[in-house]
Amino acid sequence: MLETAIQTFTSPVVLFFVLGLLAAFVRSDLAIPEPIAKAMSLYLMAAIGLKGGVAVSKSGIDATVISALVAGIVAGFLLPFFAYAILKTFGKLDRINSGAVAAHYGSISVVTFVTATEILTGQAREPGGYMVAVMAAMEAPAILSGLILARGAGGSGNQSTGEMLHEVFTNSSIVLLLGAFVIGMVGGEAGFDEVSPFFEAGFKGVLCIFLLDMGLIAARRMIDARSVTWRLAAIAIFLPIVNGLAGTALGVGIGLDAGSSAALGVLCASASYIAVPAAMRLALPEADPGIYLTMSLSITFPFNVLINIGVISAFAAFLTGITGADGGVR
Amino acid sequence: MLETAIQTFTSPVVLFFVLGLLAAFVRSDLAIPEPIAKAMSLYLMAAIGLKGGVAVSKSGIDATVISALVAGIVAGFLLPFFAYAILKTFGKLDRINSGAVAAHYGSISVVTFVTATEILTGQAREPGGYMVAVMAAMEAPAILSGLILARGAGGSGNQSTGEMLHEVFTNSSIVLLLGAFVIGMVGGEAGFDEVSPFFEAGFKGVLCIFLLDMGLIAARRMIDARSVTWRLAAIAIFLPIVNGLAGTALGVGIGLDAGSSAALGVLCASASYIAVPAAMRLALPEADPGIYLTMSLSITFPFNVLINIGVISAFAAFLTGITGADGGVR
Amino acid sequence: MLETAIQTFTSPVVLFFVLGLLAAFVRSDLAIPEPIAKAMSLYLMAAIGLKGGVAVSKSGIDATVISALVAGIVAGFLLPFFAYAILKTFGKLDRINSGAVAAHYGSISVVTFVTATEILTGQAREPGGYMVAVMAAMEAPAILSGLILARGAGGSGNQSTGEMLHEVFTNSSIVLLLGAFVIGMVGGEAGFDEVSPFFEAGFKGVLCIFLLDMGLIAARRMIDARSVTWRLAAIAIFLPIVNGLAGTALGVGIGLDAGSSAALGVLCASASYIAVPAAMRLALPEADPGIYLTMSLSITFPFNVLINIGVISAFAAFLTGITGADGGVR
Amino acid sequence: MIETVTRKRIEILTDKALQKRVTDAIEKAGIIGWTILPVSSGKGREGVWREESVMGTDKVFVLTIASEENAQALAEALAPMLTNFGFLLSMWDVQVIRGERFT
Amino acid sequence: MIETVTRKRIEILTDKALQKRVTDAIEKAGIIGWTILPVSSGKGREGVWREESVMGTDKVFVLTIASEENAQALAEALAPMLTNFGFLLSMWDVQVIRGERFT
Amino acid sequence: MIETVTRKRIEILTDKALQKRVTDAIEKAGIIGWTILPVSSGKGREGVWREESVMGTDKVFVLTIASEENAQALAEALAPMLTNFGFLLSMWDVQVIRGERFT
Ligand SMILES: Nc1ncnc2c1ncn2[C@@H]1O[C@H](COP(=O)(O)O)[C@@H](O)[C@H]1O
Ligand SMILES: Nc1ncnc2c1ncn2[C@@H]1O[C@H](COP(=O)(O)O)[C@@H](O)[C@H]1O
Ligand SMILES: Nc1ncnc2c1ncn2[C@@H]1O[C@H](COP(=O)(O)O)[C@@H](O)[C@H]1O
Ligand code: NA
Ligand code: NA
Ligand code: NA
Repeated sequence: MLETAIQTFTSPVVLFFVLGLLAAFVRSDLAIPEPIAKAMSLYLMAAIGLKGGVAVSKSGIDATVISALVAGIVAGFLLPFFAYAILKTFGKLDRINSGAVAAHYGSISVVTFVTATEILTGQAREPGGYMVAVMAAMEAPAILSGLILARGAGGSGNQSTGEMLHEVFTNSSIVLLLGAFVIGMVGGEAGFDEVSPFFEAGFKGVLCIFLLDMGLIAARRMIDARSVTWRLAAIAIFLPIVNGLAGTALGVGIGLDAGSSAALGVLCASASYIAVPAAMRLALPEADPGIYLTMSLSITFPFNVLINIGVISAFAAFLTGITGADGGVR
Repeated sequence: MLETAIQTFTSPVVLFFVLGLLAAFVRSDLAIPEPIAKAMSLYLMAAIGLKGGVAVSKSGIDATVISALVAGIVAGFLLPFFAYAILKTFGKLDRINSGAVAAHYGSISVVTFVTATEILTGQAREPGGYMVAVMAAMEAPAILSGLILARGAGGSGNQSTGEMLHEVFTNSSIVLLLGAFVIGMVGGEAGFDEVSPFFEAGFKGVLCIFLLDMGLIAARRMIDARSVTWRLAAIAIFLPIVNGLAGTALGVGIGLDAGSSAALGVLCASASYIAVPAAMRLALPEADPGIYLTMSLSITFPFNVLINIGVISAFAAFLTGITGADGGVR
Repeated sequence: MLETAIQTFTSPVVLFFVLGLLAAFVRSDLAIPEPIAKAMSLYLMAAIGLKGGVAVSKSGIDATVISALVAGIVAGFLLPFFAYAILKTFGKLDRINSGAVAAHYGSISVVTFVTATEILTGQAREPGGYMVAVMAAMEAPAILSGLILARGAGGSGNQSTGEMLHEVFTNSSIVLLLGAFVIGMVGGEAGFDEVSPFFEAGFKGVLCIFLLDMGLIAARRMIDARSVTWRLAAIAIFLPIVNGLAGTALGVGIGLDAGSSAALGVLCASASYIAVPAAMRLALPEADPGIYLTMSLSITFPFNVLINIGVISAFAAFLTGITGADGGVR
Repeated sequence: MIETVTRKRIEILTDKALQKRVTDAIEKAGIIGWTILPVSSGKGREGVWREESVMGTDKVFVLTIASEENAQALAEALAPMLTNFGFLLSMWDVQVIRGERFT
Repeated sequence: MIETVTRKRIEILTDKALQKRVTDAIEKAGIIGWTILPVSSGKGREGVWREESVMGTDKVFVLTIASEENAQALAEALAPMLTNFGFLLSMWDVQVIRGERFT
Repeated sequence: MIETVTRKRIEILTDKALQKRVTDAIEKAGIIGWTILPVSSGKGREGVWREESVMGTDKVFVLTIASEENAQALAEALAPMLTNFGFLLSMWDVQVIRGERFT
């Protein structure tokens, strides 16, 4: 654990995130221009999609991939129900806000996943390339369950279900992630080689600057936060722990290797702050972004990056050690 | 041909363009931030200029280069007259709009040229580095003939000829392309080595994202199009075919190799959507961008990228095979 | 000297700067989008900080480093007093503007430093990595002395000293430069390797485009300049010469090698146009940016890049040749 | 002297995500045109917001010039959204040239 | 209480490419200052446009504050362009402090 | 018909670096909200400026809607800065819905 922590806290990616947090806390005027932040998030989606697609084009789609996909989709769909129950009772949130927050926790954070991949790879536990497909598949289901929860079965929303489904599946991050995945599959290794100096060599550096920005934004949001009570803050720590451990166990249970199990755990633990907030602004404009963004971005995201990924990784190693899925070689 | 088509449609560059088209057609909100799109176009200009300059610094300027330059300039100047005649008669456009559209078809599209270079290189028919100089030389002449056509000999325009020439030659893309070309020539291989990780290694990746954006913009413009009749749409397909074949034949005729002849063909086939629209907004503000941009960007550009480059390449191979310019080795 | 000049004027970095100047003088509409320019300046800060930190993590902090740091801080604090005296007497500026301009000349220009590093490295006189720390340490002291000079001992300013110090030390460029420096030290070579394709390989190319932009801005500012008299223009040439030679001699005096002495000279010679103007807008809003930005960016910066760096480098070589600090090997 | 007529200018601050709902309402009110301006940050009863396009918290300014009558219709149509969605709406009289363009 | 005077505020939507023609007209009308604001998209009789700086279809908002008299002169000067180039112009009275700055 | 009330709209052009001083003044004048719009360039008595965020010469538009009384207080508070710092301030009456939001 200590070793993991040291590894985490000497990684430039994590250090830039911490720099962002600190800069905002000392009230520096450091800021990444808006269009650059947006472009970096698109770049990260495209790069991760391509990489996953190339990996799957090499490995093919086998039973493991299918079961990982199914596990991810089911988890994505069900996790919001668990989150919703806690948010409404312990968290004392109303129905609409509970549903909106629940959708965020059921869905995933691409950047958390990417950071985890970096850290896991550094520990010689690189997740399978197909986990990118699992990630993409987990973006949307939680939005659906969140909306069901927020609006009730009746669906008194001001948007038809058709419109809503359209919004969810044409959301820019989902389209780009899946599109790049398909391009990676079609182009394969040969196609990827041509563009890899841009999409692969530059990846970690862009991730550094993006996390610098996320650190700035997360901390500023924390400073301005009004609507987040201590109960909600506690939930924003509790959910990633429980979901992370459950997801990891699920991964090991369906026979994934340690790295991929940890990645599934991280996906369950992470809360969306790109795709889902955008969808919520449209589908549930009455919900308060001050709640769901502060919880997912300012609390859960730093907690995952700084602590929880390490915990999940250790747990995956522990579980696969027990079950022997890792071949006992550790 | 089939092989060429497969090669085209597994190239990430082309696939990202198709992704952009599809995303816009399913009405996704995917969008590249404006300043990024602009920056990518500047980057592509600078990179292509540098590369061409370095190539010419190595090869020197010989009779082939001179004749290619002259051929390009003459073609650029004359093609608009042909286009204008068709646009006014078959296309039923008024004089001002015919002149404006004709200017676009006489000038060139840097991105089409670059995409063609990628595809031709993939087919072991890389065009000579001096073709970049030819491209730069072809940007402006068509603007002049387009304006002559639009305003008539009298020149009832609201801008003096001096002002207009100034606009044309200080247009940002021309300045950057030529400037980078000169820098490449002055700095030579040694100077270029220092900056090549940025300008060369990143090139294809940036091109992918730029084409993603062009796909989005082209398709959105197509969806909103009002002013483009079926006659104009037909012209937007017809001109690149005829100009492309004519340009290729011209290239072979003046003794260029297959790759360079194909490149000249592509330059003639392509229609500007960066430099010329900007010049037209100033020089012919009465002309309708809804016509010239939709034709050049939404119809001719995709047609060239997806189909016509392959056709032109095959035609160049065929012609040089006949004339023996390719040494018969195919 | 001639050789140096040729080397300078065939470097793509310098040539892009010249292209920017020329493009603005012929009144081209070439422009780098604002958010891109800002992002490039942040990138350069982060990259240079990282690089310096890694260098220091390898070399450690010894007596040379400490004395260079002290020399830099003292110079940064004292240079404005010299500049102020000339600006008030010969330059005929009022107190507030004299103080504001003096602060710029005491502080440093990151981009001038970086360009000098490129040129010096090309001459096999690479400055020590710790010079980045010296540079960071020299950003702020001059702001303090400039404010003291502008406001007098009484401090009739509309901002408390506490607020002002806060502004200075949380200034985005200082935070990013120092933050990246620390990350470089903590992460060391291993951490840097992961991100070096982004921060190192891309560096020179980004510097080219950034200097293109600086050329454009410097020349446009020059064209619009109203408030800069010939006296001020003369000072904007005189100060970098004197400060540059003095700084170089100081470097040699405290025992630095030729490259590092030249770098110290360049730091003294350079005038800030990123951190200090931002601080002045806040602390001395009555001062005229038309004066201090035109002097530092439009006159001193081009003078340093095109001429003075070469002069300083030759002077450092000459001095170390005399004192034998360079081991006599030249 | 050039002839001017009086029209109503309406400006609405809204979430970028909801921009289409506002412009749809404009078109439904019989108004031909609108223009979108970017905004960077703000503060209201619910605290500070900043343009963060990654998270979709960006807002836009929608500006439209209309006849008195259509402007009233638009205000009526938007009123319910104002209360729930944190919009900002203000309107005033302006003079325009070629008033026939502004229905 | 601070003294305010009434001036005319004029806002013109124009193509970025034609911005200089508008600001030249402002200066020719004897008005000292102007300010440019970015715009992102819009819809008019000729359909939708979006800011696309690569193709040069971007527009800008030019805003100027002037005396009644100079404002009229400006409106007259711009009127012919309005008809051909798809400009948008509106103006109204505003109060300003230190009115001597606004000629 | 929907009920509207009259409020004062104030717009201030200021340096981005000084934005916080303006918004602090707004809040001190008892006004709840404000909105920031970007600006790209301009010309005044001191010549042309352009948005150059690297050098910090960028400006912003601050817009606030307030009661007549608070608007006057704000104008008084900003007047001294106007003279020194090259601000631009104009204000006029607008109609708003749900006027209780605008103190
Ligand atoms: N009085 C006001 N003047 C200008 N803008 C305002 C005002 N009140 C609110 N806003 C803007 O409207 C947004 C939403 O307001 P609210 O719903 O009160 O939080 C704020 O974040 C501001 O950008
Ligand atoms: N009534 C209106 N209100 C606001 N903006 C308008 C209006 N009419 C036109 N515009 C703007 O002016 C541009 C040109 O209008 P048009 O010439 O009618 O196509 C449009 O694209 C809009 O951005
Ligand atoms: N009459 C005006 N109309 C619109 N904007 C103005 C006017 N006068 C000044 N400005 C803006 O205010 C800034 C500062 O003005 P000044 O202090 O006169 O240089 C200018 O650069 C313009 O952006
Ligand atoms: Na999750
Ligand atoms: Na052509
Ligand atoms: Na200095």
